[in-house]
Parts: sequence; C-alpha cells; structure tokens
Amino acid sequence: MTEAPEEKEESLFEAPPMAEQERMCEAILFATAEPITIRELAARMPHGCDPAEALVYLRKRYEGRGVQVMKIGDAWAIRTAADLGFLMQKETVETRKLSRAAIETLAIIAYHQPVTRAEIEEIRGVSVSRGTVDQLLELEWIRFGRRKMTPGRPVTFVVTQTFLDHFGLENARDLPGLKELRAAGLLENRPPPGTLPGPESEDDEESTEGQSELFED
Amino acid sequence: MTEAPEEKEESLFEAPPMAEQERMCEAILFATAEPITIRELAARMPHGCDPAEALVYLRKRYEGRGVQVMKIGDAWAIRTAADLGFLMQKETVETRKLSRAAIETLAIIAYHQPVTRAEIEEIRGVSVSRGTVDQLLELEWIRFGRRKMTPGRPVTFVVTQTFLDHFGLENARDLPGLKELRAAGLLENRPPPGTLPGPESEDDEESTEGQSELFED
Amino acid sequence: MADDTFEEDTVSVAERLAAEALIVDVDGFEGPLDLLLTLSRTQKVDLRKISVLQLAHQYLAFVEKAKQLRLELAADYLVMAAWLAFLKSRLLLPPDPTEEGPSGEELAAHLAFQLERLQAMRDAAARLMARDQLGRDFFARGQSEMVTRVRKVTYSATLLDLMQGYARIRTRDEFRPFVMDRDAVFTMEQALDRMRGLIGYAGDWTDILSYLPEGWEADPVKRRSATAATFAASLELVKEGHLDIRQSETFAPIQLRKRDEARDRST
Repeated sequence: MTEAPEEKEESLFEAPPMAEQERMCEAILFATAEPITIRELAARMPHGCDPAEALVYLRKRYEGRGVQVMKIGDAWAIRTAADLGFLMQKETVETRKLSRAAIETLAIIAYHQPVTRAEIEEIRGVSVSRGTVDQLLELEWIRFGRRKMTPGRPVTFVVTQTFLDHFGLENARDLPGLKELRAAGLLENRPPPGTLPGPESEDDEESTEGQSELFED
Repeated sequence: MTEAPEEKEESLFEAPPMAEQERMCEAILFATAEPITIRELAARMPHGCDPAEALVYLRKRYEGRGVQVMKIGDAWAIRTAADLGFLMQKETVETRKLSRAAIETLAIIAYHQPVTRAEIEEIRGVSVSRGTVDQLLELEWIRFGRRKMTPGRPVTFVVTQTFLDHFGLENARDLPGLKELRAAGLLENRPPPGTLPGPESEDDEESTEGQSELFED
Repeated sequence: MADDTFEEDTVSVAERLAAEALIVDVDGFEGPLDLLLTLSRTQKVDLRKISVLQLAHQYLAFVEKAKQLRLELAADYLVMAAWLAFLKSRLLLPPDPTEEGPSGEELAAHLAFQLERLQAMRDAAARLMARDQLGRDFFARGQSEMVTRVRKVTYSATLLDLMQGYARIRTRDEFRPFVMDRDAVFTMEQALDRMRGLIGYAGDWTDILSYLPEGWEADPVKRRSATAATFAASLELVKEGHLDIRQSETFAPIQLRKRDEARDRST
C-alpha cells in the first residue's frame, strides 16, 4: 500500500532511456579534463539515471575500438587503446614561443626580402646572433636567397613556402603594410622607455611606399 | 610474371585494413582538442593509409552518439553533441562578450569574404574601429587574406578555421542563409548609381568618390 | 513583419513613442545609416517596398527636431540630411532630361539596397551568434595530454606576433626604409683595402684617378664616391707613412707615390 505512491513519484522523474544515458556518459567522459567518478556522473546527469549501468554498455561499445573506456582508481576515463600508443608521439611535441629577437628578425626578412644580415642588423639596430638565424633556417621558415650584387656579394635571406603555410599567407605580398597595421591597432604601442623620444614618425607614408616597392613585382 | 615481384614489394608497404585505419583515426582525433588535417593524419599513420576514407566510416559510426566526428574546413575533430551541452556546465568557458560592432563586422567578413575594410565600412555605414578588428584577430576568428587587385591593393579579411570550429561549421559555404542572401543579391558589392557598371569601376574615381563620400564619416 | 496586423492607431502611438525615443537616444546610433534603418522600421513594410521619399521626410524631421532640442548632431548626420534633401527634390520634381547623373529613382533604389543589405547582415550576425558554439554548447576533448615518449621542441609564432614584432621595430625609432643606395657608395674601408694592395707597385708619381676601382669611373654618382674614398684612403696611407702625395697647383691632378725609405733617407 505504501509503495504505490512512491512508484508514482518515480515515474514523474522518469529517467531517459538507457541509450540516451549512454550518450550522456560518453559526452561527459570525452569533455572532462579529469577522470570522473560514478557519483559525479550521477550528479551531472538527469535525476534517476544509472551511470554505472550506462558505463557497462558504453565500455562494451568501445571494445576493440581505437579508444577505450577505462577505470582509473574509482573513476572513469576514455583513453587511447594501448596498441595505438605509437600514434601519439606527436602529442609529446613541446611548443615554445619564438624569442623576440627571432620574431623580429623573421618579420624583417618577410617584409624586406631578399635581405642581407647587415641590412637586418641595420634595421634592428643590434647584431643578429648566429643562433637566431640558424633557428629560423632549421624551422625552414627562411632560406638563403640569391647573393646581392654589392661588394662582398653578401648572401640574402628570404622566407619559404613553409613560412607562408604556417602563417596562413598565400604570398609574402599579402603581409599587411604599415598603414594597415596601424588601422588594426597594432601600431598603438608607444616606443618602450629608453628608446629615442620624439613623435612617432608620421612620415611613414614615405616608408610605406618604400616598403611596398619591395613587394611589387 | 613481371607482376609477381611488384606485388611482393607492395605487400611490404601494405596498409593496415580499413577497420584498423578507422581505429587509428579515432585514437588520434580523441587525443587532441585541436582539429587535425587529413595531411597530418596521413603523416602520423603508417605508410599507405587513406585517412579520408577511414574518416567517412568513422563519421558514420558516431552518428547519433554522444560525441560527433566533425569536419572543419579541411580538418577533422571530435566534439560533443550539441544537444548534450546542458551536461557540461563545468566545462563551459566564459567567452568575452563581443560588441555589436564586432559581431556585425564578423558576420560581414564571413558572408562577404574576402572583404576589405572599406567594403565593411560601406556596408555598415560607419568606420570600423581599430579595436574591433584587433579583437577578432586576437580571437583568431579572422585573418588577413590576399590583397585585392584594385588600386591601392588593399588587404582583405577572411575567416579562419578557428572560426569554423567555434561555430560548428564544416565550411564557410555552410553559413546559415548564405544561399538566400546571395540569391537576393545582398552579398553583391553594388556600386552607387552614377559610377560605371562592374564591381571594380575604380577608374571612375570622381563620381565614386563624390557618391561614397556622402556615406562616409 | 508580424506588426503588419496592428491596428492603425496602435501603430501611430508606437510610432510616436519610437520617434521620441530616437530623439533622446541620438548617441545610441551607429551613424546615419543605422538611424535610417531604425526609422524605416516605422513604415511597417518589407524593406524592399520601403518608401524612400517617406524615409527622407522622417529623417529630415528627425534632424529638425534635434536642432530644436539643440542636440549636437555629428557632421555625418548633417551630410546625410543634405543628401536626402537633394534626393527628395529629385524624387518630387519631374526628371529633367538634360540633367547629367543618376536619376532620383536610381539613388533611392541604391539607398534602399544599402538598408536592406545592412539589415540582412544584422540578421545574419544574429543567426550566427545563435548557433551552437564551441565551449558553450558543444565541447572539445578535455584530456588531451598523452604518454610522453618523444620530446621534441618546436617553436611557434602567430602572424599577430610577427606583425607586432615588426610594428615594434618600425615604431622604435625613425625608420629608414632600406634602399639600394648603398650600391653607389664606395667606403673608405674598401678604398683602403684596395690601395694597400696597389701601392707596392707605385714606384713613380701616378695620378690618383688611376686608382679608382674598376666599374666606378663611368657613373658620376659612383665616381664621386669612389674618388672621395680613394682620396681619403690616400691621406690615411700618407699619415701612416706608406705614401707621398702632391698637387702642383689648385685643381691640378693629385699624384701618389710609394714612400721609398732609401729615398727618404737621402733627402
């Protein structure tokens, strides 16, 4: 007699069908940063769900697949199948930001190519370390261009196709010019303290021209 | 007779069966949050694999499940099904609220790409502030495209793969309502009356300027 | 629009309220086109069937009202008002066949097109933002870290880094675009190097001009630079005691001779 009303109450909170509960477990296991316990799963799923049962189905579904539903301690997670670990080598690649010197050198080469080491040093105002150029060469972002027809016939640097691919450019000429940099707010930065004072040279009209000349074919 | 040695050589590089290739794609896509291109997949999988075909099977396998295999530009990724978003409050990332100007600018770039700043301003009837473009660039939702072959060779903007990924689009052509807008002629760069016909009638400098000046600030 | 079904008097009340709100809220508009678009909504018709003449009226009335209320209107609002007044006169007067330029109808059609296009982009923007979004409605993999096996360092940089780097250099000091003018400059160091190798053969007085490097004699710009550098280098060599130099009179040829120690001693 006392059981009847309880049953009725339960039906008000009817749980989603098991297939749906399985989908929910799948999505949560996929998206969480940490392995997750049954209790946490139950707390996140709608009232009346049975994540423990859903996980049994899910686990079965992933049997023999490229990833597995695994129990880690008392929590659950999706992990790569052990036999496919060799595919994950790329995940261990460590990415580091390029140094400021390298970025600046690379920018100068991109905007002024073909350009010699002496010219880079003149533009940056400091000498270019061997390591910087070597690093850019190793990344295959720059390569040696043709020699300049000036005394000493210095070697020049140009950017590579790999560079264009990495930066999503079709052509070095697509690099935005000074005016466009300013329009995009990238020239807002005031010169750092300690550098030459004086107004931000407004005669960049001229230099823009000089630069775009280099890009004309 | 001559075929025998060839066949043998081929078998040295025999690709794994398709079911196995599917597992590999599955493992690789599960392991990372970033979309992965077919090229990257091919580079990581054993010689002779055809990830494009394997992905067709994989995508089908995940139809209706809690996670989905999605195509994003020329890359692929696994994402949770959108109808289960309510389970993920914990994973939700607060995104910076975009200004109305930024949202409109983004839409114009997406629907009109490649589009120049002047064209965006023509459509919105106001100048585009620096911060707006800067913000969209920083979100990596837009990038610089190739320069337009019109006088001044202005730089253009296009949307990125990150944009497609964020809005769950397989392709920029899948933007909602794109076809209807195009059919209604609303994606045309229609010159003001009085200018020469044709979209690039820039030689009619005088009347173009005279007209558009009225709409510029 | 669903509002088409509204009663006539309801519309006029709503219109009045809207017009009042406009006056108060003039700063809230993003320029004349935005304002025109808002005004056009009071016409309660499809944007393709809008009456530009009526819209011009509304806009001009708005500007008039703003003036009465002594509201500062930005210049572009006034420019638009002037243009709309012009357009209105074109639309009202019978077309003058001798008149140059586009007809009033063409101008009106273009304005209507601009309004429709802007509205379309706003709708598109709304639909875009209403889509399921990554990190809000659907999610990427949460645990992306994997077994560490191969440790390889790659370096990354974005286009933004690159451009910011370039902007940094360009704003640091007065930027001198790199031009090829160095082609025509022969430095004193280069001249010194050259002269040191040659003076061994200069036993007798020789015209300094014969020391100019090959290929630098013809072009006047190059010749000037090479002459100056060679002269300066010669003086340096005289100072170092390797060379004698003489000039018989003003503008006469300058001559060089290797300094001979034996000869020195005899004099």
